[in-house]
Amino acid sequence: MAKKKSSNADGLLRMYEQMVRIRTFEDNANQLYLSAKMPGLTHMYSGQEAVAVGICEALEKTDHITSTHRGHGHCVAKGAKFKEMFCELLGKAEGYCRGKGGSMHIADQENGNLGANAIVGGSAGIATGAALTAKRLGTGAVSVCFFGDGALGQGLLYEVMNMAALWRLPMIYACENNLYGEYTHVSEMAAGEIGGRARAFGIEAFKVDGQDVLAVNRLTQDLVQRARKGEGPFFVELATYRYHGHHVGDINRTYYRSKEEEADWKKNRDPITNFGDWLIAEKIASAADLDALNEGIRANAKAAVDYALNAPYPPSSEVDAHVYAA
Amino acid sequence: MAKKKSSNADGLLRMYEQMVRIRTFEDNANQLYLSAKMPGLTHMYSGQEAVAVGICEALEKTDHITSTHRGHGHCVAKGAKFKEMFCELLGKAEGYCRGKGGSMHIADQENGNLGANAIVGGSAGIATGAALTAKRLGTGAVSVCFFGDGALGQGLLYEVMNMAALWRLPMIYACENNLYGEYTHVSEMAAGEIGGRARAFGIEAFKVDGQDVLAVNRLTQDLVQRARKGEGPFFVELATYRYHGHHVGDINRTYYRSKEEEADWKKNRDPITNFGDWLIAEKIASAADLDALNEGIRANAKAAVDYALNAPYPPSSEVDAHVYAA
Amino acid sequence: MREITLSQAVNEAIAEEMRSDPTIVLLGEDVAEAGTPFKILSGLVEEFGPDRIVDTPISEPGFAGIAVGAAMTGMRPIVDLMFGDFLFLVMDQICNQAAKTHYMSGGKLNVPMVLRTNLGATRRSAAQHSQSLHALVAHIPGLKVALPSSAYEAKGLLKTAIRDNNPVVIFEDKLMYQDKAPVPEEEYTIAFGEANVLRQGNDITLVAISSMVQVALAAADLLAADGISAEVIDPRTIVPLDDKTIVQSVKKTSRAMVIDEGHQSYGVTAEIAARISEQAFYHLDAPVGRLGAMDVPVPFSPALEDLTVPTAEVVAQRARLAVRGELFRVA
Amino acid sequence: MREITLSQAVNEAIAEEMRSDPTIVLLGEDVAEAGTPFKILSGLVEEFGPDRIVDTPISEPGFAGIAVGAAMTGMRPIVDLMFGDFLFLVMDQICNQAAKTHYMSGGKLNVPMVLRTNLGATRRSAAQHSQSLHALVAHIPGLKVALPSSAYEAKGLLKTAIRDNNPVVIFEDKLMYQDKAPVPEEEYTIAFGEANVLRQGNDITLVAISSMVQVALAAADLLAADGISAEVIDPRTIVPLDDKTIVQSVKKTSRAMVIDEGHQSYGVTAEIAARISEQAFYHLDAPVGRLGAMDVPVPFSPALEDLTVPTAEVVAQRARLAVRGELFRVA
Ligand SMILES: Cc1ncc(C[n+]2csc(CCOP(=O)(O)OP(=O)(O)O)c2C)c(N)n1
Ligand SMILES: Cc1ncc(C[n+]2csc(CCOP(=O)(O)OP(=O)(O)O)c2C)c(N)n1
Ligand SMILES: [Mg+2]
Ligand SMILES: [Mg+2]
Repeated sequence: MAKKKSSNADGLLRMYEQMVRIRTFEDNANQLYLSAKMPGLTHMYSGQEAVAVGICEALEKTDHITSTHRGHGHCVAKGAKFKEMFCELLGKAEGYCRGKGGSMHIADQENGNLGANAIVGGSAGIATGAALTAKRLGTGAVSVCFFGDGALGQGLLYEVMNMAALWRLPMIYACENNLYGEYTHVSEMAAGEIGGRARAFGIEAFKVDGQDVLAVNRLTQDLVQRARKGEGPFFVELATYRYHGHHVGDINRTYYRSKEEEADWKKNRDPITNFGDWLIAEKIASAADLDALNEGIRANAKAAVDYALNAPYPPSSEVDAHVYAA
Repeated sequence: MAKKKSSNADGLLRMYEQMVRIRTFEDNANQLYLSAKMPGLTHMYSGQEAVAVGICEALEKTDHITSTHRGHGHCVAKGAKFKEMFCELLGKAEGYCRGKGGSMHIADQENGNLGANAIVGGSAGIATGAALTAKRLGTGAVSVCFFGDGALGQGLLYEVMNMAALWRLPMIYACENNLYGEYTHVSEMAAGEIGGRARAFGIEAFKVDGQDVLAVNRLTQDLVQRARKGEGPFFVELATYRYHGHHVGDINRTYYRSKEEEADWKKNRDPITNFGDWLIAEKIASAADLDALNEGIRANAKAAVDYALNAPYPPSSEVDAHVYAA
Repeated sequence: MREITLSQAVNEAIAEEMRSDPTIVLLGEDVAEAGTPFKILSGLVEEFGPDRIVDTPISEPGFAGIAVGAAMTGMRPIVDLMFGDFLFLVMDQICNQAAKTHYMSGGKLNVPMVLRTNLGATRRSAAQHSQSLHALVAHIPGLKVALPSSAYEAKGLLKTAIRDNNPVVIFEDKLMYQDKAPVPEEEYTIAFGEANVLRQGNDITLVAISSMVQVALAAADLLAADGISAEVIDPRTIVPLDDKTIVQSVKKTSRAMVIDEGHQSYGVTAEIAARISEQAFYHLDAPVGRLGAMDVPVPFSPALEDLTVPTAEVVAQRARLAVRGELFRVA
Repeated sequence: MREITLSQAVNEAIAEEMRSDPTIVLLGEDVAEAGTPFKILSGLVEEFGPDRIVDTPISEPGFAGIAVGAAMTGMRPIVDLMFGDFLFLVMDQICNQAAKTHYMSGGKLNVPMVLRTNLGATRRSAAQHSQSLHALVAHIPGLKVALPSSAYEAKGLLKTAIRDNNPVVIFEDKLMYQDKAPVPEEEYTIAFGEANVLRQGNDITLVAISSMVQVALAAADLLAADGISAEVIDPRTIVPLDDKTIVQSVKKTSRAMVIDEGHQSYGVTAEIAARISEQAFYHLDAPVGRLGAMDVPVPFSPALEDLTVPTAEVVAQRARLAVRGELFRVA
């Protein structure tokens, strides 16, 4: 059964810490990319931290998640370490996937992260399959599928929600509605009301402020508990926002969203600032505590980046290893 | 604009006639199969006649439909002739598709039937594309996608309903809920409430008695008119029943549906009997009129079958014709 | 030895494996009470219950994806895909997800799943229910591809597939479901990547896949009547492909022909012919012949459909030309 | 002659055709204001409006299917599939529906649509954004498959594709979008099924597809330095395939090698090599060489990814062995 690990001060601070870890990770990843030290393309999770953290802090290590192309946040939130993550982003042998997956496929199966996915919506089946395993083998685990508003366009999602509902799987569909899929507003891509798409299958659907880590966490704790009792599946729409462009190269964004809108979210709805202020107001932590915590995380990240930059690539002999499992 | 062609006595009789034509066609097809004169496998539409006829009688020849593996009824209802249909079922050169399509791919593009489809749900995109054409080229045509309750399992349907809703296409999704997909009851295959699956996309959804040709026709006339005005898309669930097995070889059905259930539908809810009784009660036709009409159709069908049985197969040179259009 | 049908062989393989491994679950349309439209799985739900023999909605992409996730987390799902033609619906889940997961995770995640489906025309089922699409999945690294040519092969290969730690696609010939063959009562498996030499010969090597093994054997009989001795080889799996056995045979016979029911162009015959040409070039007395299905959608009309697939007569006729040194298809 | 990028060439082809044919409509993700993530279509929505340059939701199967239906009823849709890897999502609509409709209807229904997509690795985009999947669609009768190797080719082939009355899949090399080439201002098209001999030579024929044409030309330069004269042929379309031009060349050079960026096994190199071996067997002095991408999912790590695709050096090295009569890959 899920411990309500985030209802005490330790848990609250841990949520703050995890959000800062994600933000810090992304700031470093962004720098690596901008300084041409990181190959390929990547998608920043900054702004959406309360979603990944609020949900993952309600999960056990043995619960499963699947993630998306915008997957660093989920990975950190589910327990991954900076060093192996940066190594992966740089294609190094010590990365979580030995450098073979990269940003869009980072996985951390030890902590129950079945992987980012470069096919939008592509992991909806995988997450639901993990829930099937949990139910059939009676492990008590719950499975969370993270996906964006854009993934609502993929028919696969409706197919698996139907089966999850028919079979009462311990499944939570977490739709991170950050208002855009690439350069298009959700209103141009999704007709109707989002929650209705789950309710159509008899699935209980919720909507929550995805910038409020406490609200996200409380709801998720409740749903996880209910899912473990066989009352799932559930669907949650999380209203959130991505601060950066769709990917790191998406610089000129004014043709699809205004600078004012961006500024408003960053200034008034930042999940970390707001939660930090609350922690201070509630006297759970002092401003100095939080500063120290931020400082420590920045140092950790820097150390991990430095390590990763100097770490070796996989040997060329690995190119045809892991095509087939023994 | 749609003429309300079925609101007068001629129109009513024509609906009766078209239903009898379908039933008679299927009785003959079934016999051909049982006597091993028909190759392959086929799915009988008997019992569902009011759906195809009620809808197609509200359409113009220039409106498009897409059909299913259980497609003979839609084909007849949209205006096809017996001779070319039987020739197609027997793989003869004079068939609508020169014998190349057969029962599961019969099409009649002259009358706007874009074809049966052997992929469940596979024509949802095609029908929606026809509606896109109508809207872009301003033809005023409406497009109807016929599909079974089983096709609700296919994600493609949700993808195209979303686009039809976003783009306000002149589209009617006609879900023939005959309670079974193959040997499984709809309740084991579809969670939630069927109409909700369209409403989730902001599509107006209706439910109608699919055994009542007048009710089906009235609703469709209304929706066709509204669709032509740009108020579409729409979704209609038609409650109906197939009298035969899933395909002609499905004889022992008691493990998935009871003999009583079958008998009840045939005895109390037959669309032809009930509509015939109503025509007589309303003095629109006499019993003798209807008998004569039935007799004539039977004779027509027999003549077409005889013709088709003796008609030539396509020459072997046609085997690699029509792979590519000129 | 007792004889059972290919359908029974498949049923036995699944039942035996399910008895010894509780992580096996079977997913598909009408697999439970109905036992599939082909009645291949009859009896399984009675023994293993609806939690392990799971009827799904008509959602091929969905349940294929669910199988991938179940496989990644400790189960061994078997997916029943009613017709091989529906492969097109599950390609993303099988080729982008299942096939690549082990590699993309640097070897950390496994996807031990089996996709059971079928191939074969001449059932008058027309273009969307008659395709032989094994070449498509054979092109995608990370998938293994098995093609049993008899009841014996079907049982042995399926058991191996179920125990394999990778996604395996197995194609049964739907026209052979009722064909009987001797199958031992005792447990056995058939290793992947080991071709089966069904008939020894010296004049030409006939490499035949799945449904075409019987055609090749019949052609070998016809050729024998002409005094031509054909060696017949069934690769059993095309990924991995035992080209060693094939090439060895061709070095002996100096001639080869590859027969397959998939479309000829960009299909399986091309790869096997190319490997033979590469590895036995200096031993070949004639170009390697290829005979696949015609490059046309499968027509419904019986008058046309039968023209599209290789027959023993055509195989024999082409083989005769090759053996007699009369060039074919040479401009 | 003016030089423009491949991306501009594609843009021009579409704009020109749309100007003269009002039934052309373009569907895809972020094709309108954004002009695609590659910025290929910038400006089109301004000229043709959002009714003809249509932004879709992220629903590849859905909008591919809509295109099929629109094509059947009088439009000429162009579908923009952002990455070739997403082909797996649209296989049913393209291969079961679009490819077969004309045939299944006995020639009565046409599906004049274009699926524009791309191929090519070494962009560090990892396994699900780097595949070259043209072999898959080439195997399905009813589809045509074009692969431009320069800006010039891209414009001419795309215009032909748009005017064709069949479903055409066209693969652009995503690494070449910014590469410039001379492209005339005047209208022109490039016929399907006519290979392009880019360089004349006598010692070996290099048949190269798409991205590999540049590799083959670079290899030919390396070989020239060794006194080996290579003929380089770009088939332009693999369906229809102009095997006549290829075979003629091989009859002259007596040696051939086929180079492609798709996976080697069960891929395009096999078909072309097999056709050469069949039709020029008695002219060949060495086995037809094949060089495709490695049979591995495309790895992210730059240290590994570059190893998976053919390079000019490897092509030249293998070609040298063939010309010098030193067998390769022969057991
Ligand atoms: C099947 C598929 N189609 C298109 C893409 C290209 N693509 C990558 S991310 C993206 C937008 C996704 O939007 P959303 O799901 O809202 O996630 P977000 O980027 O907002 O986190 C698109 C279209 C893809 N990766 N996969
Ligand atoms: C994609 C796909 N999956 C499975 C099948 C096999 N199949 C043919 S008909 C059918 C049942 C369809 O049920 P429904 O849509 O309710 O139509 P009905 O047969 O009741 O008219 C199935 C599963 C198929 N033809 N296509
Ligand atoms: Mg989004
Ligand atoms: Mg039904």
